[in-house]
Amino acid sequence: MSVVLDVFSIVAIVAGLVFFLAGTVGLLRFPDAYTRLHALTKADNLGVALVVTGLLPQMDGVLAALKLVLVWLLVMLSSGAVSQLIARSVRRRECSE
Amino acid sequence: MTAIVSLVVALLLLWLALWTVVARDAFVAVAGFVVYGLLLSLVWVRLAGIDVALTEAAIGGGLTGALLLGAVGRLRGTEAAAWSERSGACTRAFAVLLSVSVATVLALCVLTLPEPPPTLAPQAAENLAATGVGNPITGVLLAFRALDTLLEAVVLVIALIGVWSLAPDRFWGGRPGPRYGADPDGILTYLARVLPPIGIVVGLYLFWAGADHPGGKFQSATILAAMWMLVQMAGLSDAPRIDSRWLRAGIVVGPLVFVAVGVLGAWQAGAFLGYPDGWAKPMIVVIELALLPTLVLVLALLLNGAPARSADSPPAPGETSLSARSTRPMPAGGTRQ
Amino acid sequence: MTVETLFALCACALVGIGLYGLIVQPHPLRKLVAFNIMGSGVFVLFGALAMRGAAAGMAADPVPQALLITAIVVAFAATAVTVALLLRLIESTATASLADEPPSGD
Amino acid sequence: MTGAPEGGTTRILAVRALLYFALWIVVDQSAKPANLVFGLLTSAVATWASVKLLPPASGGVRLGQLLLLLPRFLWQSLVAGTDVARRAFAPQPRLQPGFVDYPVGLPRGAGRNAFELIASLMPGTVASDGTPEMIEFHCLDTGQAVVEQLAVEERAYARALQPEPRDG
Repeated sequence: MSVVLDVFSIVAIVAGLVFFLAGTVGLLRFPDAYTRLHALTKADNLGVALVVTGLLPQMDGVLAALKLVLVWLLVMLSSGAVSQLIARSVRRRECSE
Repeated sequence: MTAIVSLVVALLLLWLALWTVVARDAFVAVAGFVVYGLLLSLVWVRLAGIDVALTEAAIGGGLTGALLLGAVGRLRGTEAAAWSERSGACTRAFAVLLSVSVATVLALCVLTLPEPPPTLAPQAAENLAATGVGNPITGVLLAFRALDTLLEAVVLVIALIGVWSLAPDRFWGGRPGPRYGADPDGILTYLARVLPPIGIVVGLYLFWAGADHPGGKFQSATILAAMWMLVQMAGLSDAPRIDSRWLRAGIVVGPLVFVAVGVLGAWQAGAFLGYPDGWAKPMIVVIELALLPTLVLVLALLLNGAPARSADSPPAPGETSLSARSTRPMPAGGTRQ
Repeated sequence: MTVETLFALCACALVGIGLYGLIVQPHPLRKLVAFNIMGSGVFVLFGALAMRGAAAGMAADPVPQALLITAIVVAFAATAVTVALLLRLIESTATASLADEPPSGD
Repeated sequence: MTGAPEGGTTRILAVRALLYFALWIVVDQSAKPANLVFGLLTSAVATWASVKLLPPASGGVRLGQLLLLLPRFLWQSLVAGTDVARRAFAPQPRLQPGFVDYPVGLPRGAGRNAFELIASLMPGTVASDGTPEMIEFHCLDTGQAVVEQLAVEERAYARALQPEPRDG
């Protein structure tokens, strides 16, 4: 049973890392600030989600697992809000120029 | 494996430091410095200093970064002039020579350090039980080297007085910084409404956990101060007048209680800041509780800066002092490319 | 090489890099950033020495580590005072130059 | 978990206090009595702050309905992430970026902010600006049916909101 869980963890975390890589590649390759924001928020969110999912079976206890989920929720709250703030500030600067 | 991770972290740190120092644009340099601070907390984790890592991430990277970013915005106009005063090739060559020599001498000292290394860990471990706290760092900060921590709190208050004293006379007693007027229905305001209660729970947890686990009043105070700054930047509450009584009382309460406990120790335990037998833990809790408001206020107000407007003439609500944020008419119509 | 030696040597290089920036960069804010990097080099060196002192079941000597927390907080306070001074300098002289010249205005 | 639309202020406050205390327990993870007492104090402070910052009168949320949104949200995150990753790794990133105005039904306020937040994490959209009647989204691919997709999301989301006073 524990082998199955370990394999699950490894697969999920590696998949999460692939999405982090995708976010970084997108950040470097996409043409402007907005599209880079898409790359960062969406790919990295999925990356964090997968890493958290992969770590869940490794935690001892439900509370510790909930703490990890809490981290994921806070990351989403901040990335969702900050991406909007950046998008808005870029938009206003473009329009006032 | 872990050795490779350490090596990669060390190389990245050096590269970032170099980049930060030589970057042409001041904003780029400060952004690099913030990332440098985060990487530095990884270094602290590798050096077995979780408490230091938390402090570095919160204060070294976070607060200092916010302070410098604010300054960059206001110093933008002076950058080009300063760049023209750039030192010549001769000075730069001399600087390289000097820096390399200093680094080399330091490195030679590191490589010839005495064996076995001197340490106070056994003494700390031996006497920790007497303090009643489980985290040795907290034990050092509030029992073995309590005088350092008292002086540190005093230094913070003096620094704040120093910053305030730079206010022009006409603004003395006024409010620091610009009055922020973010969009009341914008996402920043939403964040400032939703996040602070969560930040309060996490911050107070760090405070409470500091007795037995990594954490403590400095890290906690940083989170609470950050929440207060978020509320200010969203325009939900204004920066306080620096002549208000409650503010000044909150700023000095920590050091005053600390000194009072110290005097009590001189009377009861025979030494300034000595704790009577069995009373160490409650005394430490009292000091920490009194220091928390002082630290929150001082850290946030240091970030706010010197008073820059009089208290009795608040600008119209919604007015923003960030000149770059001009509102624009909203173009109508569907998709634009 | 042990972790603490690696980071101690890295810290020496950080001090050098910070010192270089402190001398070469003309803008006071850049000098401040460079000085902070130099300071962090000193901190890391001290932290590496703390880890060398690991004993009695502790992963590092807690006394230098506690002093490091104090140091980081005091460094922030000093940086805040410097930034305030700098902003005041620009407000009253309209320049951030540190060159030797008679101050203009105010 | 349905709070009353009006006169339920106490109820909303109780729910919030309970949530903050649950947060404390998750973060603290020890059942020491002293920690629990300090946790109660902490959640009281947090509730006080939340009353100051987000008065309960501005409308509540049906927590049960919100939980029903969760699987949908997780699926959308998965789609969003893979979509961006596919484009990032493509030999020629096929993007058709542009702005789309979405006529929004939700009134301005916390409820709409939360919708913007969720929509910014959905595939292909980031909120970039807005007026009282509409939200401007930046889209990765304007060739997709963005407005229709957002309308579906908004309907699902609006069910989780209690009717709130439309005072902006």
